[in-house]
Amino acid sequence: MIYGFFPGCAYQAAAGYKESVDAVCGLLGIELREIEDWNCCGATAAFSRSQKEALVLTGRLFALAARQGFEEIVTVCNACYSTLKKAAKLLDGQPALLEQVNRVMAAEGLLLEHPLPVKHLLEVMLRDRSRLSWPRGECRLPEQVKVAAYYGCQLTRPWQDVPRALRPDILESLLEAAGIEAVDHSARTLCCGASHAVAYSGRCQVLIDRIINGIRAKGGNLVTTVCPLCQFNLDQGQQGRAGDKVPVTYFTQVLGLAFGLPPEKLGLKKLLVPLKRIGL
Amino acid sequence: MNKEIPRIGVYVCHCGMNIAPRVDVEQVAEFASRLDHVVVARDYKFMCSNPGQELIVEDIKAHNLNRVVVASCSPRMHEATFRKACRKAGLSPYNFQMANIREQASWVTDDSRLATAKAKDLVAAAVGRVAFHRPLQTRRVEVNKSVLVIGGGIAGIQAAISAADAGYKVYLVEREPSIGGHMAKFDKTFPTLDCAACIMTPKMVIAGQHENIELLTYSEVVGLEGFVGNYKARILKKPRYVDEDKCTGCGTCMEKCPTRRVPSGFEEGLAFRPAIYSPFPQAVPKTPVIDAEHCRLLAKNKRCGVCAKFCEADAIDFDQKPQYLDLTVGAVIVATGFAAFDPSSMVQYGYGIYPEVYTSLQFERLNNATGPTAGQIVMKNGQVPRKVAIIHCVGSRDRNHLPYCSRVCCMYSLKFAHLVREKTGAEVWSFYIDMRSPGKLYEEFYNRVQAEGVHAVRGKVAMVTDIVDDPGRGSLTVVAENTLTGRNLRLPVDMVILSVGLQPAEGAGEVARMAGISADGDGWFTELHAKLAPVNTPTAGIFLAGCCQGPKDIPDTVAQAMAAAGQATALLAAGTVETRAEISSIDPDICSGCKSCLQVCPYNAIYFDEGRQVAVVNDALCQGCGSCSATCPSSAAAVAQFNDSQVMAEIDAILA
Amino acid sequence: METFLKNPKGAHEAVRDLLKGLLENKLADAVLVAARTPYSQLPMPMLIADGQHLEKAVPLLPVAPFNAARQAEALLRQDAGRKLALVLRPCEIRALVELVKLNQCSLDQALVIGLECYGRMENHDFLDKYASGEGEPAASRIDEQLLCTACRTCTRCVPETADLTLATFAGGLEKGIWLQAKTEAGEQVCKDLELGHKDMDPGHRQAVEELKAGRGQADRELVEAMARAMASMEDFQKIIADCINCYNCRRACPVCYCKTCVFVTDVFQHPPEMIFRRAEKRGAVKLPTDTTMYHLTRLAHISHACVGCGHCTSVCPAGIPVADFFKTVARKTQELFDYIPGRDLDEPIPLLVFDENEK
Amino acid sequence: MEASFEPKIIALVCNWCTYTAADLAGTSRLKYPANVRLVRLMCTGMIDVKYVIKALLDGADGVFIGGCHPGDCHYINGNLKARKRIQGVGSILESFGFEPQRLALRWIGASEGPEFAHHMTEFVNTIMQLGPNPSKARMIL
Repeated sequence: MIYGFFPGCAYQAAAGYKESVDAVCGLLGIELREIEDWNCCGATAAFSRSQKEALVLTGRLFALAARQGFEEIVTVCNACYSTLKKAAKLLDGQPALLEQVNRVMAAEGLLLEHPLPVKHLLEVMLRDRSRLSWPRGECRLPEQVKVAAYYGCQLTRPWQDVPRALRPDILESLLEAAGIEAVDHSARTLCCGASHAVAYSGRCQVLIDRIINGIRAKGGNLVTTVCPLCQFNLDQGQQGRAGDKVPVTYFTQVLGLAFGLPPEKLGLKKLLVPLKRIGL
Repeated sequence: MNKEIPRIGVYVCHCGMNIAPRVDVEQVAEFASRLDHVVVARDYKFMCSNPGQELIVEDIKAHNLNRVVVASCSPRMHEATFRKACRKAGLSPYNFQMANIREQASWVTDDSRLATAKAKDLVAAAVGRVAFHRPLQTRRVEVNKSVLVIGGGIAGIQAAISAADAGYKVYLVEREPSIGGHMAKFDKTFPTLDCAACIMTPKMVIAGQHENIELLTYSEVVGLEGFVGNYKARILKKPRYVDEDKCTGCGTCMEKCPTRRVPSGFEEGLAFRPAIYSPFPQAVPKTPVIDAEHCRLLAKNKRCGVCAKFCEADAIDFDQKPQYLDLTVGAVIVATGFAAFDPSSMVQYGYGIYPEVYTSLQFERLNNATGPTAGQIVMKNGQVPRKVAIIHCVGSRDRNHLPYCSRVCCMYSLKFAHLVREKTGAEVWSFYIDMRSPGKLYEEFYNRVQAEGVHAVRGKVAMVTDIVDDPGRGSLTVVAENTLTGRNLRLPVDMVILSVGLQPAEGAGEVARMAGISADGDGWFTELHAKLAPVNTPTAGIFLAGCCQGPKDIPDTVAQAMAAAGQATALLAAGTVETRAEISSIDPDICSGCKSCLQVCPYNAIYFDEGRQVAVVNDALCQGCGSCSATCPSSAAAVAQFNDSQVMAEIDAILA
Repeated sequence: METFLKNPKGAHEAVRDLLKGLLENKLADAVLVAARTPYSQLPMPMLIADGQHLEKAVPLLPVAPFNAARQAEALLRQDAGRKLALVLRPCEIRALVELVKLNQCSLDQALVIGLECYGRMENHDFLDKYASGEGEPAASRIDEQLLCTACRTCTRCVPETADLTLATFAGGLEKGIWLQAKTEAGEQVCKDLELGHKDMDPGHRQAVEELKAGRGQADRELVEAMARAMASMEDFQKIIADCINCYNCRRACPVCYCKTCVFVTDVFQHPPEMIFRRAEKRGAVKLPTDTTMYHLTRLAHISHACVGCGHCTSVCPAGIPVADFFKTVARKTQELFDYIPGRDLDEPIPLLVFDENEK
Repeated sequence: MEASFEPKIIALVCNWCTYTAADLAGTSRLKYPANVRLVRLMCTGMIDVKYVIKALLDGADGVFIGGCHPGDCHYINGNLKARKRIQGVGSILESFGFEPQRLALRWIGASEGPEFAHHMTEFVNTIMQLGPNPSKARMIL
């Protein structure tokens, strides 16, 4: 199946995200077709500068996607997801704003009638599972690997409609579909401080340790994330860590392993906390 | 056609400063004096006062008035008052009409010119209409000398006892196997800390043994119709599968029942019960019930019947069927109580996720000598908590859940705080939005609990999590902001108690529909008047007691229950009620016998006289809704006080 | 079943044979049919018990001073222990059905014989044209322009609920008339009278369609014109300007079933001061009052049940086209309530049924 | 002297819900246009079509009908009967040039004081825009 894909800026550089996404999507028969000529979504920064500018950045993405015949936009990054959702909500509710945005985009000959639905790849996989070529075989992930799903804060708050926002379980459901029984823990949506990682690394450390401890306390020995920022922050944030480190992966990497894809195709080498800690 | 020429007196009330400054009452009175048939028109400071009423009485005599109009407040306020005055002067109370120039003019209009103009119109309307009023005949009908009480909580029990003590037959209907309601689950009661069981159990026993009270437990009201003094109620008795007359309440069946692990509703899921059970030791009646859903024989129809084998009284009866009882009662007291808010929807507090997060009702059971821990405040692992957090207003004062204050959670939370301190010596942290302790000895209780070293933090808790920074110091962390210090707080605790809010009981809406009473936006039943008729409903003969009317603590509930019983018994004591005068009648000379009115009458209050081929109103059943009059093209059917001439005269006068 | 009732003298004779047959075979104790009195040019509803008198029966003449439903109702008000055969026009049958719904009478003792109706002329037109009875039209179709407006624009000219139908539109009227049995009762009668089956004239259906089509066109034009003519209260007042509150229209109306109209009860016998007040308010008031009120109220009361017979217009001494504005309004109300009067005894009267989910 | 148009509105309301709501609006001192004249009836189910017709013929600029929400009728279903009757008379008046907006039917429950004030304001505004009842100026026969 073909989806309108918005990679976002962090995607390319993210440790093995692209590789694993490509590998898994290839297997499942998902074609992520990049929205041509896409631009940065502006993330939270743009909105804190000027709402109008931020809405033009995002509005342009919607307009492009629509013109290229897509009915929804698929992302792989919480920040993009959150930003686009926020924009969509604002533009849907207020014709005046939409009007403003269109006036700017007119220069480019772009017109936005209404924002498109925004989905995370995770949601799409879950929703369209029956229509994908989902592998039949049993899970190849070794017994000893105890996966903990980590959502971060922006996938479920504040603009989103993921059920049980503070303790979601859609990622757990997806993992279950791949034969992985995720550990039940309470750190799922705790903020990892990514956006302040540079300015206040000290404060972030506390948050990161809290998340890792919370996961370890429930027997988790592998974190899986759905966002480049979360992954990077949790991964590198453990470098100074005294106690046991826990590898931090992308959900597509874990799915890949479960589906029995060759590890080298999943970019696992790029992880800072190496997987061999848990015998992988 | 008007034979007698109307002689109308008009009285415009200042209502102190409520009407007068905004509406130019002198001008209105002067205007009224020029209206057709108006003989005298005056304005006066307080028409409802004694001198005000005397004014009317004297004028009626002096000017031999045969119609009276008072322009003041809403007829829902003082119509009765002025009708009495008319009657006192020998004038039919129905030759009276009120113009509502306060609620509908002075209070809702800024511009006094417009307010005055409106007042004039409303007075003209009343004058125009009253000319067509006629003296009405009413009959007195017998009041059935029994009361139906719906709901067997403390409110229902108290109301039943009070009415029964007054010597009237009472039917007390409770849908659970035993009466007692929520209060039966409590341990101590604020602010006096006397034990709930000690004050509740005797009441239950009295209700159970009172010769005037017929207990109908495990039963529900499924139909209610009729009118004041004469209600017909249909009760569904659910099959107990145990013969109440034979059962001795020995309890052997419960010990022997092989099905043992059914979560106990009474214990709020903290304990299990057998399939045949009596919810709690002091249950009234003691007769257990078989829960057909979990009974091996009834549900899975396995070969079992152990209870029957061991029952010496031979009281088990698997063939019991639902029974319907039809009662006739003079009055109904609705006491359907409340339901505790279910906090599972507030994921951030982890109820149902973390074993050491309890609801207030669970904590009551934890405290209760007959509860799952025999009154020990211990965690699931049997250990005594060292640090306990109590979160107020869970679900309450929250736009996403219950917008209103539960009125009790501050006080019972303080009670919990005290009990924890007293029984365990544990550190107690109470998180509140505002501390509300309005009531006799409540503030004192608050001070006392503070003195006991309870930490009260002003701030709504953000979340409860099992992620702890120091595992040694408690299995849960409460994350909150202390809004007085502005500091964030990560408090490690062993146990969290959620002080949940109150909402209307399940099925309250159904009861409201059956009884023809209304509920407010939150589902609480609406009283006739917030201040002056707090236990009455718009439907005569139906009264409210307890939380069904709004969140209440026990003292208020009991007080209201007694008040409701008082109102009900007063009605019964009167022996008869005056029939409604404002009912429909059908002029046989005009009726064409088309039977349309029979089709639209919601009370089957119209029958067809085959001999004369005309429809006839049964004035005992007619409620005066006017479905028939509006349907009858020849206006053969007309509701007294609301017939075509009267209503159209009103419209005519407004537009004149 | 269908059959052709032959009689060399033509349709009317054939109908008389049928009715005679009903009486002789005790299938009916009496017949209600339009017939001439010894003195009248206009056929009056006549209750005929003795076959002898049937020679005066002329149900097919294009004139009718009454909507005979009211006379039928009078005879069927309660069980008189007699069986009655009625020869009625479609609009009369429709009215009768409405009256049954309103508990005014019952059809238990009735055999309804409907006739496919070419329409009627206004009484005076008929009398002017055929005063002498000379050249009186046979049962067959006459020039539409001679008909009253109601009939000229009537598309429900075929009986819908009759036991037997006299299929005038099938033609061959000079040699007799076609008869159709539409109900079990009707079939039974045909059996009892041993009328053999004969396949319906193939031209019949087309004749019906054509007639309806033409009338439909006229109907649409009338309603559109009328809607324009009464687009405002002022316009409407011009239309009813000459009304003298005689209430003939409601007396002639077959569905205005009230024993006493509310407009002649105390409700509208206003005390004088009230009338003075109105004069003082508007400067002047026409007497009797409430003329507009009367017409609007009547519309509100029974426009949903209007069967379009047009007798209200025919009896109006002021020549007000009552039927036309009734038709125009009824079009809307009947559509609103999705109600077709006189179509079906089991179709409930709109204002008496309601439920929570109605919009 | 064509002063600013002060419409006159007849409101036929039921005693149990809308009249009570009106009282509540009063006790809560909620302000709404003074153009409304309430006629208190026991139930909207007793509203005869004559009342509506008369009000409009006698020059009311609008007729507002207020009753209990469906299901809440004090007399079980009077409001449902009213709804149907009002639809009928509405469509008739419309054929004579009365704008349908001049006749409004709204459900306002006993506890809905603010809603009552809101509906009154809204209705009066609608009438303001429509202007005076066309029949008002003319002599009505």
